[in-house]
Amino acid sequence: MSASSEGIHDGEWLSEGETRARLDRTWDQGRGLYAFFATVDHKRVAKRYFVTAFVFFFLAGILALLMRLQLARPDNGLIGPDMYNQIFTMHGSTMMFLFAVPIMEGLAVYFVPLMCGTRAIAFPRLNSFSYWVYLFGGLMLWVAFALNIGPDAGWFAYTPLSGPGYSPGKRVDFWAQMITFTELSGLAVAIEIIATIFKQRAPGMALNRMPLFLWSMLVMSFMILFAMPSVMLASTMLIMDRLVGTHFFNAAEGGDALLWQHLFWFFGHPEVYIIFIPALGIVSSVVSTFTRRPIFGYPVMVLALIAIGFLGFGLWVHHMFATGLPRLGSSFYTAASMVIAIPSGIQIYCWIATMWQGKPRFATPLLFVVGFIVIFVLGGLTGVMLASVPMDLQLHDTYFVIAHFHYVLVGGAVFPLVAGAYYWYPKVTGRLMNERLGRWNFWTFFIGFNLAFFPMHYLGLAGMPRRVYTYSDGLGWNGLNLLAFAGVLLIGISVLLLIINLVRSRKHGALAGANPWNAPSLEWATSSPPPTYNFRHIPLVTSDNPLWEHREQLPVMRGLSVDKRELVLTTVLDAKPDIREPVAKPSIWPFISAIAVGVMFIASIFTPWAVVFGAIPPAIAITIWFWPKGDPGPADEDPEP
Amino acid sequence: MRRATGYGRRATVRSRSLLPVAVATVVALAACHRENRHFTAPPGTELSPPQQSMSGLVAGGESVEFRKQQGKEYEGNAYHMGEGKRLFQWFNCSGCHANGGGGSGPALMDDRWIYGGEIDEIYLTIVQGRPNGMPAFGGKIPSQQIWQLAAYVRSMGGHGPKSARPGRDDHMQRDSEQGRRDQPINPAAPPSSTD
Amino acid sequence: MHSIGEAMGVHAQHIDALWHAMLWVCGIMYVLVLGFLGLAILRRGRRRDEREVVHAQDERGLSMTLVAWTGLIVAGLFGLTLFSYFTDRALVQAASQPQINLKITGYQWWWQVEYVDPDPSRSVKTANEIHLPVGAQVSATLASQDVIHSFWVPNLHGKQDLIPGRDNDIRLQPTQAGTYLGICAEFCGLQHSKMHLDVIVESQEAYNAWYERQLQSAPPPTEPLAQRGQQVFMSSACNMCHAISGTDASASVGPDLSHVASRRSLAAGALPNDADSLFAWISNPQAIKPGSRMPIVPLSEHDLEALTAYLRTLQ
Amino acid sequence: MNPHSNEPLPPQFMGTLAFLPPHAHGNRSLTWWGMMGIVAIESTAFVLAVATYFYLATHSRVWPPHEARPDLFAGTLFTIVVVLSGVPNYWLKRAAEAEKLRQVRIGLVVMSVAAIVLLPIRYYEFVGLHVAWSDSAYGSITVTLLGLHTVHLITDLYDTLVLTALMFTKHAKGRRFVDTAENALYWNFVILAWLPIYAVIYFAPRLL
Repeated sequence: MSASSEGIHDGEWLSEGETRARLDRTWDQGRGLYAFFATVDHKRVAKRYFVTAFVFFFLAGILALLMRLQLARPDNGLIGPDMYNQIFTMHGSTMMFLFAVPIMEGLAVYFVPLMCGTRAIAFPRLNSFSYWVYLFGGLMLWVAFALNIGPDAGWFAYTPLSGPGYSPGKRVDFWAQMITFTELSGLAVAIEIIATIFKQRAPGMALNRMPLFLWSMLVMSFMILFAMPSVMLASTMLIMDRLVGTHFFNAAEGGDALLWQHLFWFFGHPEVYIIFIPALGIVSSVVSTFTRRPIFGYPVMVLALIAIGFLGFGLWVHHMFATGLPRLGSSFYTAASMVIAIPSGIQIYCWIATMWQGKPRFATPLLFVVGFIVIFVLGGLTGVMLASVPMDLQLHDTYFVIAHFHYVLVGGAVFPLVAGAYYWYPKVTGRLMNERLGRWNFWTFFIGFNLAFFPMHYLGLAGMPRRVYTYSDGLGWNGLNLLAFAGVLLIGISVLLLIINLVRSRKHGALAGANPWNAPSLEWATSSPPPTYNFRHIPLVTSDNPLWEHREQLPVMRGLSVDKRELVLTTVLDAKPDIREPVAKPSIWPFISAIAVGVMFIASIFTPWAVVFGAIPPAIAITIWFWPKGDPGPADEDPEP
Repeated sequence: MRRATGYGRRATVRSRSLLPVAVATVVALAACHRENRHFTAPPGTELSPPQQSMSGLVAGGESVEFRKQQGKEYEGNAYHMGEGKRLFQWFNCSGCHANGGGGSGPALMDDRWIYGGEIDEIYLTIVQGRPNGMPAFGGKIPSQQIWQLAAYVRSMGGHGPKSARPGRDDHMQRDSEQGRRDQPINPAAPPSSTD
Repeated sequence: MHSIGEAMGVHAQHIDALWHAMLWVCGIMYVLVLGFLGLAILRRGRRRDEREVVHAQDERGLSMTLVAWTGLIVAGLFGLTLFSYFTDRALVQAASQPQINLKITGYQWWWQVEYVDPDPSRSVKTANEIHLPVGAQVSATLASQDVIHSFWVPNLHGKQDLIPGRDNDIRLQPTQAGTYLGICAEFCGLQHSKMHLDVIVESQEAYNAWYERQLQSAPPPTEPLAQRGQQVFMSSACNMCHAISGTDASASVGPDLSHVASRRSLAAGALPNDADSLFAWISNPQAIKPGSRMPIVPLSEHDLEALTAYLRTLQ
Repeated sequence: MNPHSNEPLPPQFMGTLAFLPPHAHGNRSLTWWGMMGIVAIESTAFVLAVATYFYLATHSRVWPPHEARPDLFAGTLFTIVVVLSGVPNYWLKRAAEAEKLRQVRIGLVVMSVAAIVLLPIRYYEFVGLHVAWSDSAYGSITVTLLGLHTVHLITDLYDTLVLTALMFTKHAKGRRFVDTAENALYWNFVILAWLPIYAVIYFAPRLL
């Protein structure tokens, strides 16, 4: 055995089969109900994120169908104003808080460790805790909606409408508390991703050799760190205004209604970039693989990502041009909003240049990326129009804006997400998705989307405001709304095709193998689906496209123990091996802590004392979670976070 | 014999799954009552004619049980209490009752009710008016609005579910109502319901 | 026609010009992107070998085009930003000497319009309708009594929010006679979708005639049915919220009904102004605008007929 | 190599990781980065709360509205004690990095006592504000700002107490010293976060 101080280490002296058997036993996550709640395997937690976020996407999609059905005819009596307000608020809140951010974070939780070439995510128990908090937040909101306590003041709930005076009952409180849940979960995952990318990259993967997907996830996480506290502060202040009589937003007592808009949109605009930037990472991975060429202009792409990250924080006031702010201030935000079109334009150019020089192979993922480019660029250009103050005075809060943000969010995030699904499904399940069904899925989505949302540009120009539960005849809006309804039906069919493809391929999809697309990045260097420890040996990275450099053998490092869970920490800049970090074992306590925190949040809606007394159970649960268990080893003990 | 046990097992399974459903419906009933928005007044609330009568015995007109049953519908409903608070300002009840602290009219925050503190008794007080200055609003305010006012007045006194009570007002808190701070209904209740 | 494209006011015309500039610049950029994308896709036909990967290539050509492309984006954006600034300045400077001063107050789900005149006796208070002479320079102060609304008449100008605790200002200058639709553009609760107002731009003489008629109160009803209607109005719940000049109903909680019959529409644009609609609205407002603050006042059939007849006399 | 085999590429061993240390101090440790993440989140929340304070202050004509300026005594006392607590904290951090168990135990007990002493002072600060959070926007933001830092103080007090208990058990070795050093670093953040808030709560009403 190897000469090191204790335990058996992997290397030439152990056969591959022997190494694998020992690692399987050491890293076993267990079976059964207890293991289900106690697992800390980042892949299992990520799969739960995918499934839960997709269920919320599907539910919110049904609400969208209901909205279009109600608006298909003028003066339609199908849905009353009270129910319609709940439906459009739930559609917006679910898509933004319960689908978009969690699915992107789930993607990061699954693929960041794999692409970094490490064995687990940093702080695996915190990762499990973050999923349960997210799940409880989503369940709370949808149970409230089922009990007719769904929020009805819009997904950004402007005060004073969402304030105590004009929103009776507990509806907006449940919305504000849902934000506390999802942001807590989002912040936790952001910390994990930053720590994983900075400290756990495979030896040799210096910052300039990191795949663009990791860069995008890093920028997303930093944006989350600095954006989400703003909405947590704002929603706490709103819930205090509503429940304990503070006056943050009460103009009569020195507060200000616009304070809510400033705080919310300081988070709101970075939020849409938090959703959009990971999509850039997905597109870069897909384009590079399917054109069989490294991305054109890697340094320019990285700088563009970072530029979007910073600029995203400087233009929130373009949501408030019509509130009568001084014109000089607003024109600054016009310039800032225009400037952000430059890095996006550069990125689009670089992808097309990659296709230009590469040999594109139009499998479904690349089809969806082409769809992304066609739709997102149009959305970006309508964004440039909305950035101008005078233009926004006419277009703000109309269906033109609804068309714009669906083009940039559905086009800019959902299309790349579906491309990512077709691209990484083989790695997650070991089977390929059906290509023919994929093409049908793409074309129905592409045509349905444009049929549904392009007419909304004209509806906006024809003066149709947002969030109306009905409209009277004779305003010229009838035909276009009917067209939009047809489009949304087609999108519904496309989503069903996607579900069929996802479910059917689980059993009937062709066997994928380790690297079906001949892709360059490290997640394709291990088997599909990857074992709980991801890599039998930690890879050594010598170029930014490892699997294209080494086609026969993968250079790896030996020396990690096979009978103790550990991985290697590397230095931040050029990833030189630094520390052998032990990895946490499965534990039920993150799940119990999440329940305690959830009960505290929900109880605090009904009595402010819950914040004081409700904090005790979570404190106890988290202490037990962190308290080291078992007898301490000789030199290093197992960690707890 | 086997069929019986089979039946027994299936029954227990069904009863076990019924329990959570029962709990959920109870929660649902409690919650959704608080949150329902009734826009049209419930049937049979025709405008009660103004009459001056001191006793509950009313020839014809609404019977006591019917009124009590109606009161239930308004009492715990957050929407009606919110509307009641708005009407309290609109119809200038604060002119005499000064947001519940009491001025020329009696205080509505405390537990002393000269003419009865139940919701239907407050409804009758508003409809019929009372000596020493309480005008009869019977013919002047539609009965749905009077019920909403009665529900709000009861919530000012701390009755009715706390979760349904309307929150802080959006108007200036008049310092003159400082007096009412020292009669908190119950410490946990937000002081906001008094302005 | 109610749309941004048909500019009937000075401000809307400025914005319309900017809109066309934006359409052209963005359209060209979009065509360039699609063209580049299309060519990149069509080029693939020439190379069939599947497996091996494309390696080091000279990227000089593409790098140069990238610099050019970035320059084009910067130039386009710079141009649009400059044009936007000039349009914005033009908007602020237009209608700089307003002859007519309005005070528009937003309530939950209707508009109160006041013509503010230095001499208070010549001030007019109406609801859900604005009359303006062609070419007049108008300044409107926007305030809200409850939640945030947004005043928007697409044919005349962009929108401006009405925010409680703040007074915003908007300038209008109609250039063509006609009837334009104004709407509330910021979500304000249950009946946000039926919170419209009519803006009637007419000749100076017609405006003066209208203004004078608004100043006097409507003559007292003569025929018996209308007189019965006035009695019902005074004795029932109506005067708890509504005011009619010339009578002792003066509550300002609901819209001012002094000249309700002369208005173009009823219930903030929800109904045309005719006897049947008025009757339907009074008998059951919740059926037309569920959640509206107007309660159902249970009156007998005859009283409703009388009330409608009375209100129809308030020209 | 047939593209559809599910077996990973055969390994080519290039070097060993066997002799790397199990833990390290400073930014070489993983938990340091996690803690820095939390510090970034909380400082953003503080910055935004202070920005809200000034937004509300500039938005109203009279600040504070009802002539109630916070008493200086309790606040200044808190500031002095918390800044002084930085000295034993620095000493504790050095002892933890040197992994001397006895000094670390003493240091942790001292820091726990310091944190506990700060709680009653903070109570008198709340009393000294002379304003309730439901009086006005000024009252709301002042009490909330002080409340945010109090939550911050209580969580770190609890964290220190748990760590103190841990260091008196058999687990007190190796990586736990890294945790103690990082907790000391976090206490420095509690001190640094308090200084601007102290200036805002106590001197903004006097200067604006």
